Amino acid sequence: MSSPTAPTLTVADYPLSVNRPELLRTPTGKPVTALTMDAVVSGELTAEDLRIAPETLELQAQLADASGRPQLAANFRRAAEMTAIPDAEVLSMYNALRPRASTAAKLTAMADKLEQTYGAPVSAALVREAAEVYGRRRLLADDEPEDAATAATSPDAVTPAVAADETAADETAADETTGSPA
Amino acid sequence: MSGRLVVGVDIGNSTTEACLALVGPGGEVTHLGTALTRTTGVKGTPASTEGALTAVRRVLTDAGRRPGELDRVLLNEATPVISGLAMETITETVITESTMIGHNPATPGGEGLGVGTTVSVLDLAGHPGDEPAVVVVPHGWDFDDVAAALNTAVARGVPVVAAVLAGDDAVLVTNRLRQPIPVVDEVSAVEKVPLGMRAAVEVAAPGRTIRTLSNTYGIATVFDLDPDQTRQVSPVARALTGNRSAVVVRTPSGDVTDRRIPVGVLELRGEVRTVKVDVDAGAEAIMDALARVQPLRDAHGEPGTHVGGMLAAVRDTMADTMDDGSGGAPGDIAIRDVLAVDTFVPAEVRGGLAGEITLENAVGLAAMVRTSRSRMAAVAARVSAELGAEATIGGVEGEMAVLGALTTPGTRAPVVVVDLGGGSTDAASLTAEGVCTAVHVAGAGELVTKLVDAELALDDREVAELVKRSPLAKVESFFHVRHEDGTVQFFDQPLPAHVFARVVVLSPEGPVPIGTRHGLDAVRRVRREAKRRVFVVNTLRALRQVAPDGDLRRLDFVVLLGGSALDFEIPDLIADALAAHGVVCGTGNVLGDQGPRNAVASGLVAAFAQGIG
Amino acid sequence: MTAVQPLRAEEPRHSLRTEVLEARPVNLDGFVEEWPEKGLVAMESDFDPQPSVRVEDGRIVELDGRERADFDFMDSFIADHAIDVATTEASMALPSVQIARMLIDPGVSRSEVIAVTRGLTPAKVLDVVKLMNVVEIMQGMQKMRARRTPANQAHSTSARDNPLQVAVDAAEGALRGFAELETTLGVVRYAPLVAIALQVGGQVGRGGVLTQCALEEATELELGMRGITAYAETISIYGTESVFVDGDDTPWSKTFLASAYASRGIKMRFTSGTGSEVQMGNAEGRSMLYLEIRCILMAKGAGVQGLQNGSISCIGVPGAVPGGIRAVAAENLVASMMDLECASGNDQSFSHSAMRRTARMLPQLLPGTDFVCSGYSAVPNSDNMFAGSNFDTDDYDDWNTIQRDLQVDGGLRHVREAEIVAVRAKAARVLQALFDYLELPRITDEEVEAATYANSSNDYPFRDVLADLTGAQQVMDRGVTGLDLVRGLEATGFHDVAENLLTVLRQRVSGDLLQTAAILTADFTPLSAINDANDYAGPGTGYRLQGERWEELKKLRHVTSATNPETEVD
Amino acid sequence: MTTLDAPVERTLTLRETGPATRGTRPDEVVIAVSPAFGDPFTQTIVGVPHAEVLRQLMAGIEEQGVGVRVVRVWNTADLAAVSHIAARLSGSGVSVGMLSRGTTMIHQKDLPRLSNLELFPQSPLLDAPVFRAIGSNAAQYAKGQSPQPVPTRNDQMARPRWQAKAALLHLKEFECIRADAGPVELEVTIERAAG
Repeated sequence: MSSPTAPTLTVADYPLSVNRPELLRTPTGKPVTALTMDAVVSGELTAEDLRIAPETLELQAQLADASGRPQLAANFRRAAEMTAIPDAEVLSMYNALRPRASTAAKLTAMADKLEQTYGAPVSAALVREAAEVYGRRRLLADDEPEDAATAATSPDAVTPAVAADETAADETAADETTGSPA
Repeated sequence: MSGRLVVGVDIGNSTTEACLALVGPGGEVTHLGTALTRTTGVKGTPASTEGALTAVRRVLTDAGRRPGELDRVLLNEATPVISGLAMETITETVITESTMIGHNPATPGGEGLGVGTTVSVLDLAGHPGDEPAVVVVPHGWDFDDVAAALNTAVARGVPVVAAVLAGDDAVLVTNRLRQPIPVVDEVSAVEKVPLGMRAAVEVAAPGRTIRTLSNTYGIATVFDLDPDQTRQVSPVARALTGNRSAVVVRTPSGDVTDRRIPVGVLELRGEVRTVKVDVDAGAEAIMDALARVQPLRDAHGEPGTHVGGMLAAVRDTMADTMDDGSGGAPGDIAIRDVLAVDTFVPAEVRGGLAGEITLENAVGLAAMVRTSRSRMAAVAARVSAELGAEATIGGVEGEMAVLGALTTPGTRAPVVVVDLGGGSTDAASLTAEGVCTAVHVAGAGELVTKLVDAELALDDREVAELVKRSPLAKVESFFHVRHEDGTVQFFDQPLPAHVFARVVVLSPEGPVPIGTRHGLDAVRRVRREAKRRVFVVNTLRALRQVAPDGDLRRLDFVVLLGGSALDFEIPDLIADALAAHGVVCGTGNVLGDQGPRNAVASGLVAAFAQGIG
Repeated sequence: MTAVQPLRAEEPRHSLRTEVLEARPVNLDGFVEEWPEKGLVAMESDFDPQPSVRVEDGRIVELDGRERADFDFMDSFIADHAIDVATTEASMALPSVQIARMLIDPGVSRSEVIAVTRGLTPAKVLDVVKLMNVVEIMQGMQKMRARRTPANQAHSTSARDNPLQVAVDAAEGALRGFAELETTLGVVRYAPLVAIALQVGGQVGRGGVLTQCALEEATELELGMRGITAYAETISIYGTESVFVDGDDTPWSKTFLASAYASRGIKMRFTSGTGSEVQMGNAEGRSMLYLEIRCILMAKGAGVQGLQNGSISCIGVPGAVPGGIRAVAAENLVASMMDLECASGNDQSFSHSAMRRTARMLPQLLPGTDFVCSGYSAVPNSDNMFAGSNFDTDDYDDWNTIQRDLQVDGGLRHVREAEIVAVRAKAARVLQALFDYLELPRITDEEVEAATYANSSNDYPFRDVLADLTGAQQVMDRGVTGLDLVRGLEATGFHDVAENLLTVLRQRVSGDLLQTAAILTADFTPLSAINDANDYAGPGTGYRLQGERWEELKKLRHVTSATNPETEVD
Repeated sequence: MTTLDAPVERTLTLRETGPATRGTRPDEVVIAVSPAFGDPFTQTIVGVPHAEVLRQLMAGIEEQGVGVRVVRVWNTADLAAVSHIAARLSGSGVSVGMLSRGTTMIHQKDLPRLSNLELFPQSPLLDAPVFRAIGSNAAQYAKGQSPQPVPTRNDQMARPRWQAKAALLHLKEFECIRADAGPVELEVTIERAAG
């Protein structure tokens, strides 16, 4: 494991895979140099060994800071927190953040869980902020019944069908004369 | 632990199975697991080694063992068997001079019978007022204009008695006529309808079928035919039977013939005699001929015919497979069994004007070739080299299957097993005295798929395979289906839109729509008939060959094995047929938990243990 | 009634020249008049807001004329995440013309510009780029592009979702120079097989190529998590709140998703583009470019490293209004000004006119962008499941010639047929062996042969679709991962390909590809805006097409030899 | 000569007869048109007259022996919403919804609003025979039959030619929305143009 007081990196350390491989470990604690073909063939490696470790994301966040990209660094820090969350739960949390998918209480509970169960305060703050904005913009689950009949009187009713196709590969021609937007 | 770790490996036609066990010093067997993989190459040839290795490695991994711990790999003496399939259409319906339009448009118009002279709608204005007109309308005419033209003619005094349309407009036109007449539509080659000829158009009420034009004497009445002419039109009437609408035009030399297509001769060489039979004589004649020459030594098809080509191809494949590069003759490669099945294939009528479809007779043929030579020794050598454990030929397939089947709770010798496979159906019997006999007969799951595909005109082997494997249902709404047994199942979540109102196969991955206009009952009938004609017939054929004196009544227990024994209805179809002979029949449950799988592999282990004990 | 009446009114007589012009392909394109009130206008609209910002207590309380209480969620997100509160008032105080001049002034470095742009509001950014003509936009792009070395991205898809075609065309594309390969499906359930094919084919063509499969989020993320794909980009964002909501997302859900990808070590960029909001009827009366600028700032605020923009699938909308293609060039520039990687469009069928198609891409090709095309079709357009690209395989030689004519690097190169045939054959055999190893539906020798020499999906034998779909399901059920692919490649004797793929997977552990504009070179060195930062500072600086690379790009299919004019240079 | 040579011009009159109600006949299909259909727009994006569009849709339904009602949805120009509103008004639960530019959908009341039975998204590729086939299929669904889906066409070059015009038509149609008006029943009259 990299020590908690890892050196603060500078842009000269990038790429880490070339310049600082000794800092890189898998989530299972193996050094990156252990990821060899022999290890693959012998079955020593599992898919878990090919994931990124939270410590590595922190190193990359330092590089992003050092290159003047604070938002990118913040993204990496949220990501470091999220390495602990199982795949399926990550997806369900994402779905819960979609418009009108969750009540305020549900988002608050999700933020609490991020903070308490996963030790993810930065991500929790993002969820709390979403809950606040959704509340103001009427995008919480209670704000709008799903029922299509009432869609007739909602502002949502004057939206084109094309939006619905967004979930199929965004770039494929799903609507109208050509593709759905962007 | 002092036991010996052994693995039995059964290389079958389509799957390779392994059974891992610990055999104690006294021959007591502790089963550690089983595995299943796809057979690589033709069974019994060196190419099948890969699949065997995969199965062994898989069962070892699952049991947490390493190859180094293995004492022995036991392989079955697998005789290479290759089967081939062919389908020959043996009848053909030909319409000459456009005398008949026998297709069944979904929505004809009006009802009743109209008899008159054919006239193009373009010439209707000049049509004499005293002659009943059957109006023929080409492509591109709008329904409003057709109706207007007909109404105008009627107003002028022309007795318009019927119409024949190119487009799908019959109801639209009829709804706009002042006097209703029968109208047949969707006649794609309407320009070939002879004009100026006497013609009859008949449309029945919804849910009913025509009465006059499907009756020989009805046609004779309509056209004033003499007895000789009447004899000639009987195929016309037959072809129109069951239709809701029809058109018959009387032309000087028009005719409908239903002729047999010569598709070649099958030569069956038995131990004592050789018999030639025309394939177009049908399945019954072929199977009769086969019975006369039994046991079959070889079969040949007439060169240049489809059957000849099919049999030669099967033989060549085996020859290539058995060619070990030594330049030696590939042993005795002979067709050892043939199964012929009568079937019907929907085919477009030659000379038809509306893409008429008729069910033509066809014969489906499965042939099986075996060789006297096995190359299992080579497989064993390679398995041994790869795994670093001794590999031996532990027994003959049929005997091993019986031994494995006997691990089914409630069975004992004498017993007969029937292995329902993909290419062949195999039977083996073990008498109380320990004498074992085994036979292979041609035709199994793949032929069923082919019959389903052909008879439903799916032209999609994959859908046919699905139809074979799973029960059907009709999607009656987004929230419920009616199963083929009539029961209804409801769903909380709506079913996918693409299955709405369709007949579906309830595959493990969810409902799959069948691209056919047939109803659920028709699809089910085709499926069950195909299974009956292949598996029931073959089980009886195979059992007769192993039964004492060919008498099924002298069999006690029959255990069904193999992939097709997992089918949801084949075991029942067979059990029903055997019940008539007083035979107890059921699906095997190898080792008490493997179902009809893994019999040979388990049998190999059992045989090895008996050798020790 | 008088005598000779014409039977029908005669049409006015046309000149023969008009007839010739009418027959030109450009007249098959559609053009519309602007309608600024509804947002059907490229970038010059009286209905766009005026720039403004006000900071109180370290918080932006007014943005482009709107008070915080009235912020829609785009305003909120941009104010709280994208704009640098510390510098915004100073940056906003600079006259737009000064910022515009900084963009093209070789004496002002890229980082000096970024120091200003990080504090700009959407309306201010619009105000700046509105001052620039298309040549100035290109000058700006030349300096502001994040990565020094330009690159290109390809689509590799199949009208029949044939994995073999995807693999061999990916291999050929990689060999020709594409740094990234993207695929998508007609039948979505084919995705696992096609994604495997793209990954393996790409690594045969050139080790280190990055691949992605455009699908709905859950499947796309799952394939990425398993290491079957290497990056993702079809994460759409929109410039108005209503359209964003119609797309069933918000800036917060997309930001969360961005972190989810990073948490699995997967490179990712968002997608947006001019015209999407007006096409969906909810532009809220803003110009296309203004709304796109909001998207770009939202992406920056999310902390995603890059953006695919340049109108993308809505290119027909800006393409039909006056100045639309200038606006498209401007949106690419804005992405780069915001220090994001820019995959700059040119990836959708754009015009019937070859001249227009070419002119549309010059503002990206000439200055160079991080990916000149965010999807050059490496299959014939008839096989392009992204509904067709601006360029396809038919255009390879034209593209190479334009690179040579103008001495610019568009990321591709001419490759001799023998090499192409060899790499296609190898990719086909590798996929054949891998499918066998994974017990997936067999690829026959006949298919391998066809794939080696094929142009389009029509040149391949039909595959057993149902068996393929069953196989695809098994890939998901059995939990096949990138590691299994490596193992299979090694076991079937394709050690070099296995090694390539393992090296790409290993990159995930290092996270180097998560940094802005990262690609992998042929020797597997990550190249990003950190270690390959754009250092353009006027003539003679920055990326120059010269040396070995220039020699490579001098080659074409037919070049007469100077030594022996009776022969051609090989 | 056949009618192919000289397309007949027809006029379309759509008269509102009152609020649309839920049908009780199990053998009907409801066609719903969008706010600007017929007035102010008179043709699809590629110039198929609305009179002909409606005539062919209705003919396709009539040929199958199924009844038809036509309604106008006023408060939305979202195809899925238009179609789904119509499906809920339809006695059979099956509807055809269409926008003025020609984009068409077959819907069913039990489906989620954003799903459909068949969708014809590329309005520039829809001509009279396609509209006839759409009507025919909708009627067959209403009868509980399983029609083969109408083949959809695709043209990659529709984007450069039609995308912007589609957006323009869409915006214009939006201007005709009456947010507070419910769906209304229409009496359809299609007549040959004089002369």
